[in-house]
Amino acid sequence: MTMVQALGLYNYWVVVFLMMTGFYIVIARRNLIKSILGLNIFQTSVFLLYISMGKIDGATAPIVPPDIAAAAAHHGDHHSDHHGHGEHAGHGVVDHGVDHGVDGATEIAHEAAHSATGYVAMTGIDAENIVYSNPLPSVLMLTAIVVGIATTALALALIVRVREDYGTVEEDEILQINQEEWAAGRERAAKKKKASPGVSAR
Amino acid sequence: MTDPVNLIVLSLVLPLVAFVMNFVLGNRPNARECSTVVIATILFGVVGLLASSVFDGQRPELFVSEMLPGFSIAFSVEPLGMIFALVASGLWILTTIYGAGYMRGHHEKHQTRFFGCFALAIFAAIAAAFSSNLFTMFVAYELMTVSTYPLVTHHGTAEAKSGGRIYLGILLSTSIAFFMMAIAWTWSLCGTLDFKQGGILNVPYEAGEISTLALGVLLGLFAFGIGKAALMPMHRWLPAAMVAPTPVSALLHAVAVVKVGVFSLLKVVVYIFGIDLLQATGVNLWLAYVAGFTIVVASIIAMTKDNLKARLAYSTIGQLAYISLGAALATPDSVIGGGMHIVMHAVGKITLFFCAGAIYVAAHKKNISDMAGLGRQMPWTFGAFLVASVSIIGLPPGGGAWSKWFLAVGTAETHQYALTAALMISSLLNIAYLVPIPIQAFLKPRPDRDSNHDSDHSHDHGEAPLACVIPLVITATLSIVLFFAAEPIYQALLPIVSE
Amino acid sequence: MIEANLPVLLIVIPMITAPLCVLAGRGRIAYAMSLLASVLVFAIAVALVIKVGDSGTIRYELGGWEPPYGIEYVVDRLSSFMAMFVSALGMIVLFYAPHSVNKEIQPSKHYLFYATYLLCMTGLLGICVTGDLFNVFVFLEISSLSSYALISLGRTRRAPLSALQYLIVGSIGATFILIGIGLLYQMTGTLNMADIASRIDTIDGPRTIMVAFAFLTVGLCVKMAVFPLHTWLPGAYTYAPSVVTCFIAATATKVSVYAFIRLVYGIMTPKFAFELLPLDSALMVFSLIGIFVASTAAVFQDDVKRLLAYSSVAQIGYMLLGVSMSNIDGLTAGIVHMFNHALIKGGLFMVAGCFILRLGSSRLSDWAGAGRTMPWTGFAWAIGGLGLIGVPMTAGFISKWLLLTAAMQNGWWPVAALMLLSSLLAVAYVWKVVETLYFSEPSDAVVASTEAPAGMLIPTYAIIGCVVLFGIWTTYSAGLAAAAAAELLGATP
Amino acid sequence: MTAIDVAILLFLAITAVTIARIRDLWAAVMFTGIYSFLSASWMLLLDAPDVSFTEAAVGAGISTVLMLSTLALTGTTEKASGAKFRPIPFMVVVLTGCMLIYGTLDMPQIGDPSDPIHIHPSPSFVERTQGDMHGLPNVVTAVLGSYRGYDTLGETTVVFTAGIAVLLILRRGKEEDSKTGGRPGSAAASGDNA
Repeated sequence: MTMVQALGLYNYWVVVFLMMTGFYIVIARRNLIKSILGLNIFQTSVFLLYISMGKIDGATAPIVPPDIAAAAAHHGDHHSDHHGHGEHAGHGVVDHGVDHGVDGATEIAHEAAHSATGYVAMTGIDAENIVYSNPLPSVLMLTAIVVGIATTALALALIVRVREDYGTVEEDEILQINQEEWAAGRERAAKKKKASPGVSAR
Repeated sequence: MTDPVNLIVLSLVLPLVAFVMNFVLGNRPNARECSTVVIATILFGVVGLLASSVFDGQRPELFVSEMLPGFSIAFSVEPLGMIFALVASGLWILTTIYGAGYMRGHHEKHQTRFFGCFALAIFAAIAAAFSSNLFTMFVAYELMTVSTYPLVTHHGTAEAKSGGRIYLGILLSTSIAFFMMAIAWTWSLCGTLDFKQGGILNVPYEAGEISTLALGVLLGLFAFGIGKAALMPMHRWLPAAMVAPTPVSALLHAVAVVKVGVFSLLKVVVYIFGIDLLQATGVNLWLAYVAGFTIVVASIIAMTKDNLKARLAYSTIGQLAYISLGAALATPDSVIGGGMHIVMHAVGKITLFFCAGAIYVAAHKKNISDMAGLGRQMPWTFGAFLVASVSIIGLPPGGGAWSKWFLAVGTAETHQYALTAALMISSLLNIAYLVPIPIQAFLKPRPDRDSNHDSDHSHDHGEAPLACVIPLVITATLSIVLFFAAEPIYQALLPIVSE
Repeated sequence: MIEANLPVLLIVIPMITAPLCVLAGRGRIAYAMSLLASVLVFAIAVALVIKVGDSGTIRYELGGWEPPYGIEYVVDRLSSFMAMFVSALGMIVLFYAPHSVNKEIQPSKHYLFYATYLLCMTGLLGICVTGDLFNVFVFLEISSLSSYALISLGRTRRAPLSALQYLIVGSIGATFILIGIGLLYQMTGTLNMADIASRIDTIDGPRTIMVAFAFLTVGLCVKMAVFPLHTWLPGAYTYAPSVVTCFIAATATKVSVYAFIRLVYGIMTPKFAFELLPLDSALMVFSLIGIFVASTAAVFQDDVKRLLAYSSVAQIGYMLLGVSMSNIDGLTAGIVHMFNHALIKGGLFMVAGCFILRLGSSRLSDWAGAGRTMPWTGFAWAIGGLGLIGVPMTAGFISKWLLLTAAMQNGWWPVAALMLLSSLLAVAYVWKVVETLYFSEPSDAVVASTEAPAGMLIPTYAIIGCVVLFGIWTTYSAGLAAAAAAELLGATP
Repeated sequence: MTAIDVAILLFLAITAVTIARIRDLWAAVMFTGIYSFLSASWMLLLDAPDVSFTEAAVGAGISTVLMLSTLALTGTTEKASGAKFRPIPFMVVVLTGCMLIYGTLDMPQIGDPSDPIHIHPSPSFVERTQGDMHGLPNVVTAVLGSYRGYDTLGETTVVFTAGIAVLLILRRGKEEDSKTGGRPGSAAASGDNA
């Protein structure tokens, strides 16, 4: 493995470290709230894993400048049948001049560049060569974030319940209480059996 | 209607009808038991009709369904199964009559459940008898185990519970761990489980897919997996099951359950291994010695038992081992001897159990040492006992003489003289543990029982109820008749060992 | 119109009915609505089974967006079979529910309870029919969150605790699954299962895909409660309300097994999964250890629900054994066992629910002699127990038999032998209960108890009857399973 | 890799480790909020503004509020034994981590436009939305609402489920109230916010 390759993966390794720290907190901590915190860290780190996949060097967020978008929409109304037969490398890259006349996307960009000259002039962005990062990881993670907070809310509600019932959120203490309860139950059952056989344990 | 295939259907359906009728007529005991007796009689007639065509050389087949791809529930009748079915259905009639007398004389509870399970067990026996492949046989075998469990634990006491636990534990464990394994192994070797004249395992053996040693292991899996054959050390369930009411012991532990075991073993030897294959490889001999060992040891243990039913139980273990020995020797004569012994022992042993029950109902005696002098009050019962003992021991004019003769011939043919000796010794032991019982009942005076305040009315009892005595007299007579009627049985069984 | 949209209706009906139940705000109305929804869903599932059997796999593009852009539902033989039995059990348990729910859950919560129940069903059914990997995650979370909530409703304070423990373990599992999905997505650029399957071989990055597979497997194993990741299950099953235990025990773990089957046979090829990664032998070892450990643990339990829970852990092992054989026979056995075990375990938990309703306890010592005062319930236990042991004429026998012969065909001698030995443990723990029911002296409470209400007994017997029915007649259990297995293996040779 | 990347990642790592070691739960919750903010910032750098804002609002905002209200009910310090080093979980984590690192070895380089996810499906979502969405500029919104709309429906269902679940868990019936003397009010209210 070359240095360059290693550099190309560094962020994943950091993310792995973060994930594992979160994972460790979940499984090693005996305090229930701490476990949930760990779960949060774990999940947030997974979000980072996804998001860093979507990044393209030198690209921008997948938000098409409004002018270009409007132009594309106009174009798309007429040429929607063009979609689906473009086959070229570098998606997310609106790559001018690869397949003139065949690729719908190129046409869009072309046309957009025409109609949005004002925008280009204003911002200095070369509309024909805007590179967008991949939007799909973002979409997935938006869902996952909401799922994560739902889980957290549910977990916290349960913790409140457990705290009311047991008076503690430390797992060791809870287990001890359960153990004592179990032992007491057994003793009671045994005593009852001795005292009056055939009487219900309830 | 007399088409053999229809007869198979009928003989399978009739016990189920009896099962249902039991619950329908549960509130009216007289009607309930009458219906069972009537159905049992019809069943015997049907099986008899079927037998006449089977002994003429027909092999009717009935395909029910393919339960799983490659594994079907199917029936085909061959002589060995035919004879077993005849015995089971015939004795069912007598046992029902006897059972009605016994259960009422004893004021047992849950009689409906009792007779219901009984019918189910008979169904399983018939299904096993007619099964045309190992899969069907296994299903019937397990159904038998499960349906007889409520019978064994009928009394619902702690004793019944532990007896039932041993019963179910050993029978289910052996069948699941060994029998099922053996069947699956056979299937993976042969690709079929159908019983075939001459066996099916010779094909993979000749193709080199199974070594001689492995063949021996497979035989062992079958022999011990069929726990109902009660080969030592898988015999413990049989004495444990004696907590059941006596009619159960009589039918199930002299006829249906144990005979399903040895019958299955015989069928596996004849139709799965094939006696030629066993003769050629010699892997069967160790099993013959296990059987021989069981015969002698069980007889010795029987002598030490004072409880009559326990003694009969160990006697049964020994007698079953005769049949297993017949299977294990795998010569034509020994297999026929084994097949005949199914009949002879069934008739003889059921008589003995009937007697034990009758004594218990009439005199409330379980232990042999208390039975001295009872013969004068119960002459029929003890007379029958003596006659049946003669047959079990294998003395003329009891039917057992023939089957033992063929088994002895089998041992001689294979030059296993040690086993011949084992047969002889066990016959002597049989005399020693069976004959003294009726002898002391007739000849010894009743002991003085001044200390026992119930002695007054215990002197007054006579025979057991008629419903108990008639069946046992019939079966005792049968065991004599069979001595003179052995030839048809021999002729009927001959086709299974000749190509 | 309706016919074309069946796959999505399967999910949408319970999903929409749940908020309606909440809006209704009354237990009775919510119950009626959820019952109606579950019957409809079952009818749809049956229609789907028939349709798939007639005309092959149904692909349904949600919103009209073609995959891999949009999400796709794929209903093939296996998923329609799964959807059918999940919805069937969901429906029958719902028929069974009212008496038990009235006793165990406060009336003010009933409408929320039924809404959550429907949501759980939505999630499980969603996993069965979706063809999109990320969608699986979303549905998995729906079913998981709702089951945490349902479990926490048990009467003792252990219930919320068990739910919380399940939540923590379950969320770790879900996060593992999310990581696995992410890695697969990264290597293939798509989330559609069929698309991933078609692109996965062209990628030269076996290490990443292997790790993705491993993470998905571990995550699913948590959900399946495979030994040693089963720790959440006994507590959850024991302390949940009876009705919840019936439903979850019968369906949830099986749906996870289904997801695993999809993963191995639909996304990865068994060749990749099992030859490159020695996962089959690892699964086999864990399955076998799990079978023995869990069965042994079951023998020593006094609480019947806990006993059954340990038995479930063991039974999952049998299913995985079948799945890891990676041939048609083994896979068929695994699928059939899912179905049969769902029936058996669902039935037994329903029986346990009947006893708990009348005796107020799930401890075996409190059930002593109850077989005499509650004969029908006791008899149902006996039959279901025989099914669990695998006695012929019950469904359990069919799956055991198929598994055994498949193992033999594979030449897995020791596995076959160990499998049979382990089922002896089942005899021990089932019969322990039977003996207590019939041979122990009844206590006063037991003597005073009466037979369970017909409203519970009838659904229980419907299931127990199926245990016997599918032990004799296997066209629609083993037959469908075999067709599904053949389709799975045929699609990815 | 820019300096700011390095700085954020470093801070993330430090925050995570601090959370693992700290025993004061108030502080841990605050650090979790910081962790979310840092992640959000990094997401912004990774061209994911939508996720970034959501994470900041949900992870650092709602989640922290929920945590704090829970803490108000349950107490704020972890037991001393809780924070000590545990070898078995550590081994599990190291093993899992090593496996993940091993898995990264075949991964495409970060930011490489020829990664599988950037070349498949073709045309990309960005291009497709141009035509399909009639001028909706934000591609993420477009995908969320249309192509993967059913995930979003599922997500809504998850939130709904959690809402009902919190109600189920925290609402006390009359009989239960008298038994345990629970305090449903504050916690239920905070739970409903989710």
